Amino acid sequence: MRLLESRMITTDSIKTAATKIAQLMEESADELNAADGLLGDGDLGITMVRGFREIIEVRDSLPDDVGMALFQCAKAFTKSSGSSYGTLLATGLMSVAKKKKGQQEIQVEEISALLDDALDAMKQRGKAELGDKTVLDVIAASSQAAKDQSDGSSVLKAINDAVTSTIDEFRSRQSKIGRARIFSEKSIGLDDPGMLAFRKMLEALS
Amino acid sequence: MRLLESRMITTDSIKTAATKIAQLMEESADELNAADGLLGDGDLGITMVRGFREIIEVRDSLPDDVGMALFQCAKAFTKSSGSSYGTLLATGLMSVAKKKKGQQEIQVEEISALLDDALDAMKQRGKAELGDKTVLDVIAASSQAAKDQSDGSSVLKAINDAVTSTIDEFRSRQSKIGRARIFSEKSIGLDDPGMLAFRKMLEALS
Amino acid sequence: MKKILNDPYQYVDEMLAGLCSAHPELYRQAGEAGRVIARSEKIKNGKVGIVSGGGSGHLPIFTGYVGQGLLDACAIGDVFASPSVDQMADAMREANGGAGVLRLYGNYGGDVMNFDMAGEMLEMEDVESSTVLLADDVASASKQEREKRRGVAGMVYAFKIAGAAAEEMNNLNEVTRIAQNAADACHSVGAALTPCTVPQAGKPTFEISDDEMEMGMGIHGEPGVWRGKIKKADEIANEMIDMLLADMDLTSSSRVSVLVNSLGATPPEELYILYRIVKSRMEEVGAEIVMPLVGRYATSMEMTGVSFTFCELDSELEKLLKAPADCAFWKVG
Amino acid sequence: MKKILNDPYQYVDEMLAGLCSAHPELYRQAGEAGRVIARSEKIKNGKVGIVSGGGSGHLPIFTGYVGQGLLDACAIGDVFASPSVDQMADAMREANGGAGVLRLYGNYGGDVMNFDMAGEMLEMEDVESSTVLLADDVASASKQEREKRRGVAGMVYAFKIAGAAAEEMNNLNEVTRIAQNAADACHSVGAALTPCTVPQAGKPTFEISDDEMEMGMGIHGEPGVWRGKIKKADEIANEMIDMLLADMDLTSSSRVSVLVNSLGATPPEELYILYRIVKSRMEEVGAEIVMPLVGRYATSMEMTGVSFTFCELDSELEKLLKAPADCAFWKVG
Ligand SMILES: Nc1ncnc2c1ncn2[C@@H]1O[C@H](COP(=O)(O)OP(=O)(O)O)[C@@H](O)[C@H]1O
Ligand SMILES: Nc1ncnc2c1ncn2[C@@H]1O[C@H](COP(=O)(O)OP(=O)(O)O)[C@@H](O)[C@H]1O
Ligand SMILES: [Mg+2]
Ligand SMILES: [Mg+2]
Ligand SMILES: [Mg+2]
Ligand SMILES: [Mg+2]
Repeated sequence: MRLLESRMITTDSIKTAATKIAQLMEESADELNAADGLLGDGDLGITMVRGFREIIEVRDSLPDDVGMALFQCAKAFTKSSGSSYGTLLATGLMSVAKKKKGQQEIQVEEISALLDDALDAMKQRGKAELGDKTVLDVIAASSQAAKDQSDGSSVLKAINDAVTSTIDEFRSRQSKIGRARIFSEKSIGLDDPGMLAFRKMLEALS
Repeated sequence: MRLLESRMITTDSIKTAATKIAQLMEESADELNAADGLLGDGDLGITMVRGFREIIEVRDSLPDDVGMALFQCAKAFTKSSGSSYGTLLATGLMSVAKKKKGQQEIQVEEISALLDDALDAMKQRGKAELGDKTVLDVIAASSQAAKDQSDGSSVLKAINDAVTSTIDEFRSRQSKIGRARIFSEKSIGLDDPGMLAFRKMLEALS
Repeated sequence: MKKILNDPYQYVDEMLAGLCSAHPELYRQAGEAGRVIARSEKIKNGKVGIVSGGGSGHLPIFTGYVGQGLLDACAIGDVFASPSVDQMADAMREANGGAGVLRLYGNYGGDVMNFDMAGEMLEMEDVESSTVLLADDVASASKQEREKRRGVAGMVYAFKIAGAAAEEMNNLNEVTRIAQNAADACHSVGAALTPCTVPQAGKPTFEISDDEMEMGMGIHGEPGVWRGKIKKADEIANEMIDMLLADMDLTSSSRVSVLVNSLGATPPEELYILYRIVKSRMEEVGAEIVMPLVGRYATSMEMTGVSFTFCELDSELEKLLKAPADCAFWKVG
Repeated sequence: MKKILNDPYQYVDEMLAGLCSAHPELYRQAGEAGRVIARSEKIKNGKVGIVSGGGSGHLPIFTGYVGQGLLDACAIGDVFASPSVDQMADAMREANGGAGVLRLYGNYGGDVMNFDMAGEMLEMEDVESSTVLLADDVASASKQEREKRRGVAGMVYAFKIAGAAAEEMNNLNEVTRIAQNAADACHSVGAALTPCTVPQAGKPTFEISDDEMEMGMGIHGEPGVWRGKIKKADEIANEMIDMLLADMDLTSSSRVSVLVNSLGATPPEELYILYRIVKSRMEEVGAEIVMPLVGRYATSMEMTGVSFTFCELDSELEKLLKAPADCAFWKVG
């Protein structure tokens, strides 16, 4: 896998990653819809499928400027749906894009800081806090896990492990944001669908 | 009973009759509502009660002109309700009123012809025919029975008998007019509520 | 079919009180029992008066359409019941500006009897009057027996057109002729998915299962043409349009106003879905749609369902349809 | 809760197509996916644009209020779902007359995220913009946490007042200030008796038994204050009014517009029954009712229920509320 095997991320690795994630999302749509359906409106699978289809549309024309490439992806993702998750992901991508504009690569060492940037932007966008049992919590864990890593495959494994243990850790807690908030009690014992979708994306890259 | 014991009807006999009918209607409201409810909107008892209450309101000021007295009764009856039966009865009364305007008495011998007048007016008002299983059929029978009668109590008995046998005769037939028409099939075996209300009025006079 | 009410027997009187207190600049309660709604201002001298009347539960029909360029007064019965003769006579008195009164209402036995009788009473008071009946529901009788048809949403057009004709100070003969033309121009059909509840009865007007609809049903739940599984919107629209077109002789030079009307609960979203088909079928015929109306113009409280009315216009009717009108439920111009 | 539709996934697009084909002189479909409704005419140069947006299923809200003296454009999501960022950005582009754009919509998480993001996108295109959120549902959070409240029927007032301010060629700062004043002036509460059905879900949004109601419920079925036996109309009205008055500081010199709004199926008859109580309670307070609105202004398709909105007016707001406006669902002046 070219994305993180080596020590840097380029537009080429973004193209490959997008292709793999898009494929796994098509296969996982029902699973994610079902997870979202337990607490929300059951559209998370559709959101992911449509979002990545839009990215695939622009894939071949992504520029070498890795910042601009991510910016195009973010814009593509917002096209399809009005769901929170799509907008949040796009917000995260956009913040990274701004940081990396004009450059052709992202170093593995930068990942943790970039995830922190994304996290800040997403917090501001969604007005949620860490601990609310949302995708933010797995991104925070990812940033932590990526710290001091310098190798592509080890950083991916570290993030993967961190995400899985965060999901396990949050299972027994209550959701405090989004649609799930209305059914706050019901959310105990259930995984946050946004966290699951994040892990799915990592899974496609492993 | 002063109405038909003697050989003529005066405003005085109208007053007495109205009082008696009004009283029986109060007692029979539920019965008539129920009969109407089987095929229609179940308001016939209310219609009769309210209509005669209005007549009682004007009773003491009814003029000696028997035509004008009947006219006042007709007008009073239309005040209370919008139901078909009230309007039809008022129509019949009005046509008799017009004929007798300026006179102080109705002879028993005139009853049959006056009923025919009422019948014609009611046919025109309601656009129904004889045989449609409505109050018209008992009025036609009453007119027939009153023919060649010249004594107050015998004419009442003749009418009463004719009405009862008409009700019996029509029981197995279908309603062809009014709300009951919609449930035409269902009307077989049931008495027409308008016929029953007519007999109730006669009953009060017997 | 849940309702928000107090004493069911006060439903109509409370409704009228609320209507008049919300819009005192438009409506005035009149008549001995308050069961007449008249325009807030007295009728202009020499203007033909237009009255209507019928049961409650159909807002904006009938009461709501009292207003400038529309009705002058209206007699209101209990829910789905005829007003009394007296109330109708009072409405006619309110609408009497010395130039005669047109009685314009739906073809229902009780209403006809009572309005005829009210007309006779007013005749004794030297008020000239005429009658035009709406009998636009094509599902209620064949074209040959048109005069037996029920009056439904076509009333909206008749009120609007006759109201404008009276506002232009035409005489009673003219207003009557024009109103009759408007009534004759209207062809309607409805389909119901749920009943509604008459407050005093306290139970639904009819029963129908969760997956069924009834085509051609009347606005009080009178039997229709068929009852069966709910069809798709486009099928329902096409079937209703077929019935209406079969009853009319539209050509590529026809001009038609169409009313896509909710019976109450059906939301405008669904009316617009249906409107697509009306529009495309009219394009097929080549007829021109003029001033389409989409909304709740003639209802049965919280009944779910729709009706279509096609009103074929000549130049006189079209001009009057587009003339200004103003009431709490409908403003034109 | 029976619906007239075709493919549930086409519900919104068919509705929009019908809306624009019925009223081409008012509405125009725009945006890449047709999910933007703009006024038929391009925005006047130099006029501040007003956009709104939100889920479908609330007609006339949001889309219906595109029109003169109201909104310039609107982004439309699926039923009860937020429009996408792109659709919102497209709506803003339609509403851009070079003088900036006000985003005026309800306080729902997804909508806020998307509109904020759309605003940032337009910033990159050098379009200045601002946001005013409606957060008028007093049942959804305490007065101390007003910014957390849901936006409901108060939008009607905000659209009307901000639209009039923009029509008068005020600048973006002024329009934003006035819109914020209008939003702050609105206090709403609703009560629901039945749910409605989101087409794509195919089942009611919540369950409630035949003799129950829920006080304070949100327009998508969000939990309310209590659920229990249906009360009498006058009790319901009084309880809702109590909540609103407790949230406001009305005095005998206050001027208030009141909106007695049906959530969909509840007929105007019942709104007028409720209006009586609003009127008499305002008389008790001594506050003057200005331009009362009674009808279906903000709905949830075929949901049964009502909402009250009280909008306290200063002279600026009152003048703008009464200014002319024109759309398919509401004409003023
Ligand atoms: N305000 C928010 N802040 C952070 N994450 C959020 C927020 N709202 C939703 N999410 C995340 O998005 C997921 C739901 O996404 P999605 O199905 O797109 O939401 P919806 O359909 O309600 O708009 C949640 O599981 C959660 O992880
Ligand atoms: N058009 C008509 N012609 C003659 N009689 C009629 C007509 N319509 C109704 N009736 C009589 O009136 C009775 C029903 O009266 P009522 O309950 O007042 O009617 P509704 O409530 O339907 O207006 C019927 O049983 C029938 O005898
Ligand atoms: Mg979701
Ligand atoms: Mg969603
Ligand atoms: Mg009856
Ligand atoms: Mg009756």
